[in-house]
Amino acid sequence: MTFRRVLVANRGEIAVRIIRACRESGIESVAVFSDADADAPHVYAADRSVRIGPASPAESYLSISAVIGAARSAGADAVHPGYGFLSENPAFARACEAAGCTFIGPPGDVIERMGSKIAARELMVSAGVPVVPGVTPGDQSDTGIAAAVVQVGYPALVKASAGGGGKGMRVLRDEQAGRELIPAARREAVTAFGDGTLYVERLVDQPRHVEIQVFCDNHGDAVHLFERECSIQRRHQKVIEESPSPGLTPKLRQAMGAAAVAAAQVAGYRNAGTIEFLLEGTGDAASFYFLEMNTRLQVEHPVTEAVTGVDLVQAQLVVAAGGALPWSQEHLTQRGHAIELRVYAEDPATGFLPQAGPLLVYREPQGPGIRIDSGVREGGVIPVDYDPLLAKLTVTAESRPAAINRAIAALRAFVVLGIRTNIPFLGHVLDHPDFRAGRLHTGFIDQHLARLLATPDPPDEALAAAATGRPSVRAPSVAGSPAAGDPWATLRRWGR
Amino acid sequence: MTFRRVLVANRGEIAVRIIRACRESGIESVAVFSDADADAPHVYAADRSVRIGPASPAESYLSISAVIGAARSAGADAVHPGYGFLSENPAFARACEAAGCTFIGPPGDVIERMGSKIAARELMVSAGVPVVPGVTPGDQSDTGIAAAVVQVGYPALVKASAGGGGKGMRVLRDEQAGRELIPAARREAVTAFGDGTLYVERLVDQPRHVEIQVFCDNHGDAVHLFERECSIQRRHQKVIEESPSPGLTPKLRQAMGAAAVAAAQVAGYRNAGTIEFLLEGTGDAASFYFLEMNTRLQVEHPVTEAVTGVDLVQAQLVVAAGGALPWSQEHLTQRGHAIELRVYAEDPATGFLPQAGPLLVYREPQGPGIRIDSGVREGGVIPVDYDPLLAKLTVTAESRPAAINRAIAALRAFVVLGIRTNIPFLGHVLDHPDFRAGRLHTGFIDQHLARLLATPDPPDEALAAAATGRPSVRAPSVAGSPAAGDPWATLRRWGR
Amino acid sequence: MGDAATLGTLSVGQQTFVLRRGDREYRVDVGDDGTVTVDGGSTLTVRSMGDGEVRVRGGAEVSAWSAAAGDTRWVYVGGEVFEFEVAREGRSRAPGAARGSLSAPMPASVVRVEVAPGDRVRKGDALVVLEAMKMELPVRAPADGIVAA
Amino acid sequence: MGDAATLGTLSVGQQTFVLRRGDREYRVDVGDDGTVTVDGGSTLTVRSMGDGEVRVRGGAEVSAWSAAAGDTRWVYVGGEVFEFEVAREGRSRAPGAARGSLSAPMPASVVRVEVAPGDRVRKGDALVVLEAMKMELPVRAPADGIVAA
Repeated sequence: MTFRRVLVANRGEIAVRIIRACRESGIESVAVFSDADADAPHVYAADRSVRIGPASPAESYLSISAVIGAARSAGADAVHPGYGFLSENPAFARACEAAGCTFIGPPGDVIERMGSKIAARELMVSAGVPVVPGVTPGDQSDTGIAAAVVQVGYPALVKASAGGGGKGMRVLRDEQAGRELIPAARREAVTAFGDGTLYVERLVDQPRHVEIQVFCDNHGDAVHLFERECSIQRRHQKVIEESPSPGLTPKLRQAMGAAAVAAAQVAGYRNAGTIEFLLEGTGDAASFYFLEMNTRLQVEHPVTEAVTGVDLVQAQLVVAAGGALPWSQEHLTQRGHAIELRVYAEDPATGFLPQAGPLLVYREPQGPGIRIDSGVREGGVIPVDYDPLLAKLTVTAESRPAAINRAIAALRAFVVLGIRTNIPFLGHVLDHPDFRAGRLHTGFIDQHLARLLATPDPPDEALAAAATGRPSVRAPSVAGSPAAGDPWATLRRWGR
Repeated sequence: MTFRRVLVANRGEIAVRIIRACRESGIESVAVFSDADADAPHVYAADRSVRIGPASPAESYLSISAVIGAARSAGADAVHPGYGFLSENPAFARACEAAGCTFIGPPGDVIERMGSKIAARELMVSAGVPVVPGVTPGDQSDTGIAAAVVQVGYPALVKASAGGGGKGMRVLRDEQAGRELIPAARREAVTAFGDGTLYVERLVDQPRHVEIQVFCDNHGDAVHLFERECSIQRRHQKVIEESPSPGLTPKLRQAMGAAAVAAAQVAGYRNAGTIEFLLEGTGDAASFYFLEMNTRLQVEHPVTEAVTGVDLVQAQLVVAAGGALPWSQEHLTQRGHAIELRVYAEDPATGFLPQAGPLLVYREPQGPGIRIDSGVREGGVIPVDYDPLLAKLTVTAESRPAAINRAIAALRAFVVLGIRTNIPFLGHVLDHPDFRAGRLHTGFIDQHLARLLATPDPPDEALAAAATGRPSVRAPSVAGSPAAGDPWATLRRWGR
Repeated sequence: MGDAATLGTLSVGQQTFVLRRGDREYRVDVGDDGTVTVDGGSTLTVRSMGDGEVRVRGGAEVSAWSAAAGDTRWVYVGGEVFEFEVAREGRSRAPGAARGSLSAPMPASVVRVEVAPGDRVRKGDALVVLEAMKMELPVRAPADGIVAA
Repeated sequence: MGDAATLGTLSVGQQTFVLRRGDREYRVDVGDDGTVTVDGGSTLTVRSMGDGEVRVRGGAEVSAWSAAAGDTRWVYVGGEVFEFEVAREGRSRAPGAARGSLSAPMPASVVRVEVAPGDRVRKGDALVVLEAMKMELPVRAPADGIVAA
């Protein structure tokens, strides 16, 4: 069985990615769009498209009723949530099924269970998967939290039980800090997740973030597709991911892969998912601890596709339709080295502040070993309403040094003007001696920030180009064919 | 040891490809260009560039003295010839070495030996590599050739001993045909290669063209990198190549790989080369015959890079500089399926006549599993002087059916206007039931030509776009920055 | 791609093109509201995206790309390329006061302005003379009309 | 990208720009022959490729990309992005008769032509009024000069 028509409940590069997979699988695709995205690339890429509301995410991409309404009106028999937005919302998964659409992902109760740090941790402990020493204090008062901190030992991490993405997370290095930071963490948890329950765990200093891709079908089979090293983060969000991890021994890789499959199986998992681990120490003696499970396709899935040669999104479509996993564990291989760079509209110099504005010039690199996933085009405008991810640049080469050199060359051919991006910053990270040496940890960017932000003085060539280049302002088209009526002057958009 | 500065003695996509490999290997690149190519992409891609003459190939890219002069003046310590032009010219290889530049390829005498069909065949017979029954008549008169044809049996092939690329090749199906075709073949051989010696062999009917990539270093090591199926040809030139071959059993693959390595070793081969075979029959019982050796990088090398995960051009740089082969045979793997499509400026409807003209619109596809090697840009003009290859589209996927679907989707996103190309034609080939079924042979295009050329009537959408689209004539830029002097009006090109 | 420069607006009516491909001719009527009909068939709506891409909505909405070179119109849609010759164009069916606009075929310098606002012009009159690529190129009125202020 | 439309030619002299980045200012002199000097240093030669790319030859020849948004000039070269503010521009150093050209900031319709060939104009005078995006945009003379025929 295969789907006939899949609604893609997302926008940007991941929507384009999923639409392509549908097309190559012979499945019709339906895009949804807010008013800010009426002419966005994902809308043009799809076979058809449905407006779901105004720019505000709450009224469009986060609105379960709007998305379900679109799926019904378009006659979709399945919904792919992408990542972010409604992808880890159990109510949405259930609403899809209630509307007669297959939700391409795990069952709602699995999303719910793994979405709670407390429940997920308990489940992992039951399956023998190592976890970071930690506790959810029964006494959630400031005093109760402070006592738990003393119990796990300093430095400790206090974070929202319901959350992710770094929101509501505080590092406590001494008792003094707790007085201010515990209430702050609780406030942020309430604001972000509507649940102020806090969780306390030992802080693993200079950890690596290494995650394992897993995939389970409806017939009891489960595999892992090796690791992704995701230690290069800013504001607790990944910006560079790679596979293999430069810090994993074969023995550790095997142990983590087995733990991830066990974790997925005890969770009753279905479809593509990721088990995130913290890694402490080096060599075979390194320890890994379950961090959390992402119950959806990851942003950084191209890294896994590059080294394993599989198409995770096409496999999601097969497995969600009831098909068997297309691979067995013993036939999966990890070959070469892949690095993904997330290109954001953000200003590294001001705390990576997201940027909005026009893409006056937007030229993507291309060539051997270069893959671009993007959802923008030159002349487009990056709206303020959404995540400022412009594109993912994934390079693949025979070795890690070759991949780094390829990535640097590709970044130098990635020209974006009109809006600040992290492209030069990413180049500085790749070229840092510690990055080249594989000395990675989640504090890498903070540790090396001054050097990574350093920008050379402009060469004379830059000034010459600045003084002589032409304006690139893209205006609405008002020119018709020569000596012909010009419909464009009056028709720039029709109602949808 | 590694090179410091490599001169790339070529143009177009292959020059860009080699320049990228140099950059990623930390080697400076020097482009050469004729007057027709002063602003070509390969010139901009290189670290520096040298003009070598007027548009005429004989006075530029085929001029040994011009290229060697450029290598000297640029201080290059190595020369990469690419394919075509001087790449299989033994005198050029020797001239490079005489000028103190390493020729990135095999020694001149190996090129010479393998360039002669007669000498190459004798060498193969001595190494036990199977060859097509055939003979170079000692009596090269019309009567002598006709007698040899009778000896090998009809249908027979008469071709230039010195040549390649289908020039001077004639199929004789009966005695009558010989009277006209033998002198014609000789005349064409003289014109094309300056040598009228003819070779007669049995024609393998409906053969497949399957070739094996080999690689040898200076330390006695040699490997093969599996096969490429190149049966889809027009005018005896390949247009679609893939790996694995849909017609090869594992046993046959192993036998052909071993024969190719034996052939390369008996030839004293160095660097990247290709052994072309004709394949007759199916299954383990199929026979393969040595056809010829290409003593250079092939156009279709990306197919091998895709399935093996290696970088052949970077390996060429390493091995030419005296380094060891970066791979051992047992670690090389063939994974997934890759298809290369050669996008030519040519008109399939008029015998694939090469086309020249402006690229009014030129938009390349991109996305997962899509690689483009190109040497043109929108607004550029395809000159009449050179091979009309615009780009190579290489797709990689988990399986052959998935690769075909991906290739069709990519072709539909490859927009070229202003000059006729074979893009729609390639799509028709991929979608043909016999192609999907893997029923390939070198006469595939001729056999199915009528169906492959069929073009649908234009849909109303096409007529609407034709009537309302805007002119895309690209004029020399005459606009400056607002309210500023405009240097562009007066300076479009400076002397070089 | 070089955008054509719109040099002014003229009052023109609906445009009719006759496009030829092989031995077939197609009549394409283009309204000033972006609607198009082919051989009097059902109505399509078109929008140019400014870089050669044209969004066409008949049944579903699809992307096409088009480019002009002399009288040839190149179109790419659905994986196929079509070349049309413009057999006739610019005939005003409705001589009323619908507004169109007139554009220069390429970026160019204005050498002379031949008309003033309010002038009545006839189809074929030179309106503006441009210079580009060392040639003077008159831009002529595609239809009778009045030069807008 | 939308090319700006060159609407006419003016007699202007060599241009001097003062570009600011952080607390540093750079003086850039642009000759009408495509030569550029920065802070009176050695001469570079520049060519625009028409799509944002600029080829700059100082020592080796390199590609840069530039774009303007208001007074901001964005430049990409060698993997780094630079933003400059135009502190001063268009000062004519040589008041002679070198020809430059004047361009509209975006494709637009001409609403009014304010000058005629032969008119003497002063820097800042409106030459042409354009309409784009429902706004009237005067195009002003960047320097004193005479409107060419």
